[in-house]
Amino acid sequence: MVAALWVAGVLPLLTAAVLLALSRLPRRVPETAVFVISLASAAISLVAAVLVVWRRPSVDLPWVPGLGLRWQLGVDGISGPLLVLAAAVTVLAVLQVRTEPTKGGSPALHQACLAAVQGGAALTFLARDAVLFFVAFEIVLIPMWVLIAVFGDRSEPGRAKAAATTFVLYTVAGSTIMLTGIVGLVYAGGTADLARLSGSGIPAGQQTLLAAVLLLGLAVKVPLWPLHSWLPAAHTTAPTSGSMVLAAVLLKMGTYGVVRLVVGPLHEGFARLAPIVGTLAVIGILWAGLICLVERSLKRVIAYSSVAHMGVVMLALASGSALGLQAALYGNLAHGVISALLFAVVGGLKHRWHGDDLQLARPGARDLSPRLGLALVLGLAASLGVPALAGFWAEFLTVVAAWSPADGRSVGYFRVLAALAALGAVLGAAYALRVARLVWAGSDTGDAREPVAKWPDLHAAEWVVVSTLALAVVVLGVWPNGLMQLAAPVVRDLLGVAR
Amino acid sequence: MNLQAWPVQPGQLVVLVPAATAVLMVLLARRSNAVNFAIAILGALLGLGAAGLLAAQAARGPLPADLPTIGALPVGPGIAIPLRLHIDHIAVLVTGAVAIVSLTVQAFARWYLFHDPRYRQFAATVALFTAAMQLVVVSDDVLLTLVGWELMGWCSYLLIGHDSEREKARRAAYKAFLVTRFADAPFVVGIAALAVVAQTTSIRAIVQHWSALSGSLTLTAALICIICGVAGKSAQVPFQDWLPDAMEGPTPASALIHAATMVAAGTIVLARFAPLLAGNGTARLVLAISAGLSTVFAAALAFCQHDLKRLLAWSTVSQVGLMLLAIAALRPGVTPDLAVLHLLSHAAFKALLFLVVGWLAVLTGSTVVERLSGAVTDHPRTRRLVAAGLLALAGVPPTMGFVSKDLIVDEALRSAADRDAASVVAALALIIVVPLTAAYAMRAWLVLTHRTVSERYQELDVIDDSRSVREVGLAEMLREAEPVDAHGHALEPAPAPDPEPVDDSPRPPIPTRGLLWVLALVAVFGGVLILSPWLTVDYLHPNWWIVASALMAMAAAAILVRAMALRTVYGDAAARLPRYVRSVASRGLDLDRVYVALVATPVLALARVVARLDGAGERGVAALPGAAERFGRWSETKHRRTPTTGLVAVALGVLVIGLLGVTLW
Amino acid sequence: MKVSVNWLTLLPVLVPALAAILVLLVDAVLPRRTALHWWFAAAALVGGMVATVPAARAPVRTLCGSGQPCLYAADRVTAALQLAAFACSLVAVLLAVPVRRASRLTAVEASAVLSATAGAVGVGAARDLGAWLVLLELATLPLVALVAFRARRTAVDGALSMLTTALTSFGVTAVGAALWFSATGSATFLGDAAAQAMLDDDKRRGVVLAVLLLVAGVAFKLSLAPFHAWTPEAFDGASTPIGALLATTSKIAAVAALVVVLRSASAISSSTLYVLGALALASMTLGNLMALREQRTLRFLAWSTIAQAGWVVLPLSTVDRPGLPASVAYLVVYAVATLVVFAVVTLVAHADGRDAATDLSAYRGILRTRPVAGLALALALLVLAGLPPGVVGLVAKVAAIVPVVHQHAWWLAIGAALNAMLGVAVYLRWLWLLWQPAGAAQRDPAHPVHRVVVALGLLALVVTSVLPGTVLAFLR
Amino acid sequence: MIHAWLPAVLVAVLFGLGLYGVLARRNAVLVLIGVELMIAAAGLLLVTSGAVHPDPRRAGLTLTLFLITIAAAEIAVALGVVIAVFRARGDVDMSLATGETRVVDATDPNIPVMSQRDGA
Repeated sequence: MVAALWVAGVLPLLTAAVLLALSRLPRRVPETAVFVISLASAAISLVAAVLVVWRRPSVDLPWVPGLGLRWQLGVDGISGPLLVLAAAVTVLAVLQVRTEPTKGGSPALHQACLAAVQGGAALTFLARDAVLFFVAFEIVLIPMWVLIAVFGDRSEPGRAKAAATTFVLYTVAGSTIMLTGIVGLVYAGGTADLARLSGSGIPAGQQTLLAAVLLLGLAVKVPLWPLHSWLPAAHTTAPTSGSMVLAAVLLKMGTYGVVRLVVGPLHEGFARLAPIVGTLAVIGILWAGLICLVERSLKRVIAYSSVAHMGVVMLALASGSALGLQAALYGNLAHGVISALLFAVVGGLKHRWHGDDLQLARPGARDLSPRLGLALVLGLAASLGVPALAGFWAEFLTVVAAWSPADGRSVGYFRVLAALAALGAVLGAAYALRVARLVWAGSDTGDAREPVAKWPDLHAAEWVVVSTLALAVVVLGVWPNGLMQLAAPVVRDLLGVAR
Repeated sequence: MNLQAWPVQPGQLVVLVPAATAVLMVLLARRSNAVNFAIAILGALLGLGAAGLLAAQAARGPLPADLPTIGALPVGPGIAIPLRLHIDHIAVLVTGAVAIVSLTVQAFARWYLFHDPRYRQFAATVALFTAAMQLVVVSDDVLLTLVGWELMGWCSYLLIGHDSEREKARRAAYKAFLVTRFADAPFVVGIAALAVVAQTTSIRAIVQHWSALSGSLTLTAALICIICGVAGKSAQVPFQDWLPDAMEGPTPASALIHAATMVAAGTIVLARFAPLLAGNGTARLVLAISAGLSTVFAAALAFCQHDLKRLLAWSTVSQVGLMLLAIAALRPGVTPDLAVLHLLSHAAFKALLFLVVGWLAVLTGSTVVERLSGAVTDHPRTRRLVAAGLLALAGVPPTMGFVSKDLIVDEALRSAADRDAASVVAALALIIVVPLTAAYAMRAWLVLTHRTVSERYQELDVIDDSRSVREVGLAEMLREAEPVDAHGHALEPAPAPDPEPVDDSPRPPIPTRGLLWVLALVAVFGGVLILSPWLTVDYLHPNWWIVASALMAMAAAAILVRAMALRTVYGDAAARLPRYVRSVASRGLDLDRVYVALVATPVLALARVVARLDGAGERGVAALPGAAERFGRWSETKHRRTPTTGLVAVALGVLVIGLLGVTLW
Repeated sequence: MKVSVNWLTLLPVLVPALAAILVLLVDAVLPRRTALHWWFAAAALVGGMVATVPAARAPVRTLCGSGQPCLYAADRVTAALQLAAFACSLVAVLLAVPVRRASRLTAVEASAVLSATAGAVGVGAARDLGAWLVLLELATLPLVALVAFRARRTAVDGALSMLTTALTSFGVTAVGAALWFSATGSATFLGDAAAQAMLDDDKRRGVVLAVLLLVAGVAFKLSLAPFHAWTPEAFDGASTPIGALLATTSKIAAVAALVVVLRSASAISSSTLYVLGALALASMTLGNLMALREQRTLRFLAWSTIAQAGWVVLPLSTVDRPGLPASVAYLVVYAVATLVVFAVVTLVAHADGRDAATDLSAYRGILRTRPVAGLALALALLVLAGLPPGVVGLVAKVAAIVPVVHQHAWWLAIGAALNAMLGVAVYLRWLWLLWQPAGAAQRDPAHPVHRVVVALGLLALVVTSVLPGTVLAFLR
Repeated sequence: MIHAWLPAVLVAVLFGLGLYGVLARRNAVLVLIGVELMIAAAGLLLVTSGAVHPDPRRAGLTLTLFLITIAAAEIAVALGVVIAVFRARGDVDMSLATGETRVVDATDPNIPVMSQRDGA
C-alpha cells in the first residue's frame, strides 16, 4: 500500500519529467503516445489516490536531515478527498487537452505541466510534514506558469505572459511569507509533524502573530480579498485545462493550508483573527458578486465567482466551529468540482465563440448545443447554490455556522457577517442567472431568428469531461454524508485537541 | 399489504418517484417526445399512487411519523442535522393534491406543448418541481425544507423562462428567481437562527424548543425573517410583482406554480411553524399586514387586468394571501388546518382555471380580453369547467371555495372579537376581499361567455338580408345568370340546413379532459373534506350572519359587475374604469420600475464602482513590474558605471555601517 | 616559541599555491603550451580537493603553538567551503580550456586562478589576523589581474573599477583589523578576546566598529550593496570562465572570511548584526530590481549575484547557531547553479561567438536548439529563483530563512519573502525566453568539454534537487 | 589607551585624508595614493596598539609588516592594471563610465567618438 502512496504523489512528477524529456527530443513524438502516457499516468495515480484514501498507508523517511525535512506522507479525511479530486480533475484535464488543439507549444509540454501540477498538488495533500508541505506547495507554480504563459490565450500579445507572471509572483510572495510562518510554527511547536502540531501548546500571543503571518501568506492562494487580483487574469488567459486545474486543484491548496496550519495548530490565534478573516471573506463575497454583475468577459465572471465562493469557505472557517469546518471543507470540494465544470464548459464556449465577450448578442446555447447548454446551466445552478447540487450544502451550513461562531468570537459581529453572506448568495444568484440569461437562453433579441449555423455540440472526450464533472456535482449535492463522515473524525481532532 | 415492512415507505416514495422521473427524463432526453411523455405520465401516476398509498396508510392507522432520508449530517457537536421526514395528516392531503395537479399538468402539457422542441425539458422540470414540493410538504427538517424550497425556485426559473427566445420571458424568469431569492436571504437567516438555538434542524424539535421561549425577541425576529421568505415565494407584498410577470411561462407551468406548488409552499412552511406563530403576536401582525395588503391589493388589481391570465395570477396572490391570513389569525392551540383546506381548494380550482384558460388560449391565440371574449360561448366544451372553477374561486356555495373561505372568515372574525391585532387586520382584509373576489370572478365569466360583437352583427346581417333588394342590371339578366327571385336573390333550392356544427377545434385528449373534470369535481364538491377526521376544522358552529352577509356582498358585487359589463364591446366590466387606471393596474402599479429604481439601479451602479476599483487594483498590480523596471532604469542612471561612483557608494556604505553599528549598539 | 606544523593538514592551501608557482616554472621550461597549463591547473585543483577530504570528515587543526590555540583550523563547514572553492575553480578552469586566448598569458592566468583558489581555501581556515588579511588579498588580487588580462576595452574598465574598489576595501579592512587588534589586544580570531573586550565599555565600541569595518571590507568581495558597483563592470568585462570564478570562488572566499570574523565576534549583540540584515535586504532589493531590466547576460548575472549575496548573508545576520551553516548551504547551492549558468553562457559564447551570448535575447529557443544546455540553464535559473523543480534552491531558501525566523526578525523575513518574489520575476524573465521560438541563426556544435561540463552540471542539479540532503548535509 | 590619543587622532586624520583622496581624485594613480594613506593609517594604529598591548609575539609590529607587504603587492598589481588601462584607452580617468572615452577635442576627427561601446 505504501507503493500506492508513492504512485499517487511521485508518479505524476516522473511522468512530467519523462514528457518534458520527450518534448525535447529532436524527433517529434506522436501526439497520441503523449496522450496515452499522460492519461495512463493520471489514471494510475487516481487509482492510487483512491487506494490511499481507502487503506490509509503512511511513510516516513528522512530527506534533508539538516532541516529536519522528512518524506512524511499520509492522508486523513480532510486531505483524502482533495487528493482524489486533484487526481480526478487532472484525468479530465488531460482528456480536455485532447479536445482543444494545443497552441503555443508541444502537447507533450502541455501534458507534462498538467502532470507536474497534479504531482505537486498530490504531494501537498499527502504531506504530513509542514516544510514538505511548503515545498510541494511550490511545485505547482512553474508548471502553471508555463501552462498560462505558453499555452494561454494568444489573442492579445503579452497578456498571457503578464497574467502568468503576475500569478507566479503573487503566489511566490504569499508562499514565502507562509514559509516564514511555517518555520515559526515549527519552531514554536517543536515539531514539523502536522498531526502533532495541533497539540503543541503555543502561547496565545505568539499564536496570533504566527496565524497572522500564515494567513497573510495563504490568503494569496485562497484567494482572500483584497489579494485576489491575480486570479481573474490568470483564469482568463489560461487554456481550459489550465483553468480547470487552477480552480479545482490550486485554489484548494490555499484553504487546505489554512485548515492544516492555522485552524488546527493555532486555534487561539486564529480565534483572535477570525473577525478580520470573516470580514475580508464577506467583503470578498460581495465584492466579487458585484463585479460579476457587470463584468463583460465570461471567463472573468467565473473567475470572480471563485473569489466569492472561496470567501464563503473562509467565512465558514472563520466561524471556527465543527460545523463551520465541515461546511468549509465541503464548500472547498464542491467549488473544485463546480468551477472545473464551469471552466470546462466556458472553455468550450470560448473556443466556439472565438471570444468570451458577454456584450455581444448571441443565440442561446440551449438550442444550439443542448449538451453544452445543459452542462452550463447545471454548473451555474450549482454555483448559485441550488439544492441537490454540490454548492448548496456549504452555502447554507456556512450561514448557520457563522450565526453561531465558536467560543472566543464575537457572536453579534459574526451574525452580521452571516446576514451579509446570505445577501451575497443573492448576488450569486444574480450573476449566475445573468450568465444563464445571456449565454444559455441567448442574448439576441430578434424574435425572427436567422438560421444560425449550429456549433458542434460537446463530443467525445469533451463530453466525457463535462458529464463526469456534472455527475460529480449532482452526486455531491444529493449525498453529502459520505464526505462529511470522512472528515468528521479529523474535524473533531483538529478542534477537539485545541479546546 | 403490510406497508410498514417496505424498505421504502410511501412517505419517501412521494418525493423519490417524481425525482427519479425527472432524472430518467434528463438521461433519456435524446429519445422521442413520446417516450418522454410515457415516462412523465408513468412517473406522475406512480407519484399519485405513492400519495394514495400514503393516504391508505393514514386511513389504516398511525403513520410512520419519522422517516429517514440520506442520513444525518455529521457536522460535529453543537448542532444536529437529522434530515428526516415527518408525515402528518396535512402532509397526506397536500401530497395527494400535489400529485393530482402534477399529473394533470403533465397530461395537459403533452397536448399544449405538442410541437414545442423543449417539451422534454419542460416535463422533466415539472417532475422535479413536483418532487421539490412534496419534499417541502413531508419535510421535518428546515434544511430539507430549504432544499425543496430553493429547488422549486430554480424549477420555476426554468419553467417561466421556457420560451427563452423571448426577451420578456427571460426577464420574467430572472426577476422571479431574483425576487424570491432575495426574500430567501432573510428566510435562511431566520431558520438558521431558530436551528442554532434549538441545536437541531428538526422542525418539530425547533418548535418544541422555542415554544418555551415564545416571548423571545430572537424568536420574533426569526419568525419575521421566515415570513419574509414566505412572502417572497408566495408573492405577497412587497414581493408580489414577480408573479404576474411569471405568466410569460407556458400555461401548464403557471398552473403548477400557482395551484399546488411554489406559491402554496409558504403556507405549508408557516403551518409547520404555526405553534410558534400562534404565540407570537408581533410576527402574526406582520404576517397579517403583508397578507392582508396582498389579498386586497391583488384582488383589486385582478379586476383591472387586461389579460385574463394575469387576472388569474393576481387572484393567486389574493388567494394565497387568504391562506396566510388564516394563519395570521390563528389563536394559540388552534391548528392551521383551515389554511391547508383553502390551499387544497385553491389548488383544485386554480389549476383547473389555468389549464382551461390555456386551452382557450390555444383556440383563440391569446389570453387578452379581446381574444378571449366569448371564447367559452364559442367552445362550449369548456363552459362547465370554467363555471366550476370560477364559482369555486368566487366562493359560491356549495363549492369547496366557499367552504374554505367562509370558514376562514368565520375564524378570523371570531379571533378579531378577542381584540387580537393581527386578527383584526385579517378580518378587515377578508371583509374587503370577499366581494372583490366575487367581482373579478364575475368579470372573467362575463368576458368569457360574452357573445362577441361580430356574432351580433352576423345576426343583424341575416335579418337585414331578407329586406334588402339587390340591384340587377340588364346585362346580367341577358347573360346566363343564375335565376333569381323577385328580390334579386339567387333562386336556389333552399340550401340544406347546415349539419350540426362539429366542434373540431383542437382539444386535449379525453384522459386529460377527464383529469380536468376531476379537478372541477374537487373544486365543487371538495368541501366535504371538512368532514374527514384528518382535518380538525370547527364547521359545526358557523355564524350564519356572517355567511349570509358575505353571500349578500358577493351577490351585490356580482350584480354590479354585470351592470358594468352591459353594453361594453367585449363584455368587460373593467372597461368602465378609466383607461389609465386599467393600464397602470395591468402593469402592477408600475412597481417594477420602483424595484428597478430602488434596487437594481443602485446595485448596478455600485457594481460598476466596485468593478472600476477592482480594475484599478488589478492594473496597479499589473503595473508593479513596470514600476520596478522604471525604478531599475532610474537606478541605472545613478549607477554611472564609473569607478568613482562605486567608490562613493563604498565610502557611504562604510560610514553608514559604522554609524549604524556604533549607534545601534 | 615552538609551533607544530602538520603539513598534511595544510595541503589544501599548499597544493594550489605550489601549483601556481609550478605552472609558471613549467611555462618557463615549456613555453606556450596553453592546454597543458589548464590541465595542470585542473589536476592541481583535483589534488587540492582530495587533500580536503580529511577535514570534511573530522575537524582538523595545525599551526598550534604550545599552550596557544591553533592558527589553522578547519571543521566541516570550512571544509565544505574549501571543497566548494576547489570545485568552482575546477569548473572555471575546465570552462577556460577551450577558450582561445593569447598563449603567452595562459600560464599566468592559470597561476592566478590557482593562487586565488589558494587564498579562498586558506582564508576560511586562518585564525590569525595577518594570515587572514594576506589570504583574503590573495583571493582578490589575482582576480583583478585576470579581469584585466583580457585586455579588451570593457575588460580594463571593469578591472579598473574592481581594482579601485578592492583597494579601498582593503584599506577599510586594514583599518578594521588594526582596530580589532587595538580593541581586543589579540592578533587572532581566537579565544574570547572579543568577548572580554565587550565587557569593557571603552573597548566595546572599538570592537563593534572593527567588526563592522571588517564586514564592510569583505562585503566588497561579496558585492553586497552598496559595495557592489564594480560587479557588473567586472562581469561584463571579464571572459566568461573568469566571470564564473568571480561569481563563485571569490564569493566563497568572502563568506569564508566573514565566517571567521563572525565566529569570533559571536559575543556581539544581535542588533549590531542586524546591520548585516540590512545589507542583505538592500542587496537583494537592488540586485533584483536592477536585474529586472538588464538585457546583457553578464551584467544580468552580476546583478543576480548581488541579489543572491543578500540571501547568503541573510542567515548570518542572526547570531543563531544554525546561521552559519545555513549561509554556507545557500552559498554552495548558489555556486552550483551559477556555475551551470556560466557554463551554458560559456558554451554558447564559445560556439556562437561572444556577441551571441551576451545578450539575453540570444537564448531564445535554446530549449529547442540546444536541449541539454537549455534544460540545464532553465533548471539553474529555477534553482536560483528557488522554485521547484529547482527544489534544492527552494530548500536552501528555507534553510536561509529558518534562523531569521528563529530570531523573530519578522521584518527581515517579510523583506526576504518579498525579495523572493522579485527574484522569481528576475529569473522568469530569462526563463521565458527559453520557451520562445528560436531565431534561424546557424548553430555551431559546442565544444565537447563544455558539453560535458554542462551535462554534468545538469546532472548535479537534478540529483541535488531530488536529494537536497546531499548538498545540505552539513547543515546539522 | 590613555596615552595613545595623539596617534589615534593621527590615524583618523590619515584615514580621512585617504578616503578623501580616493573619492576626490579622478586619476587612478592618485586614488592608489589615497589607498596607501588609508593603509598607512591602519599601520600606524597597529604600531600604536602594539606598543600599548605588550605581546610576546609582537603582533602589532608583525601585522604592520604584513600590511606593508600586502600593500606593496597590491600596488604592483594595481600599477599593472593601470598600465593596461592606459594602453587600452589612453588615460586613467576614473570618472569615465565603462566604454566611454574622454573627448579631448570635439573637432579632432582622429579621436574616437564618445560613448563608443566595446563590442565584446
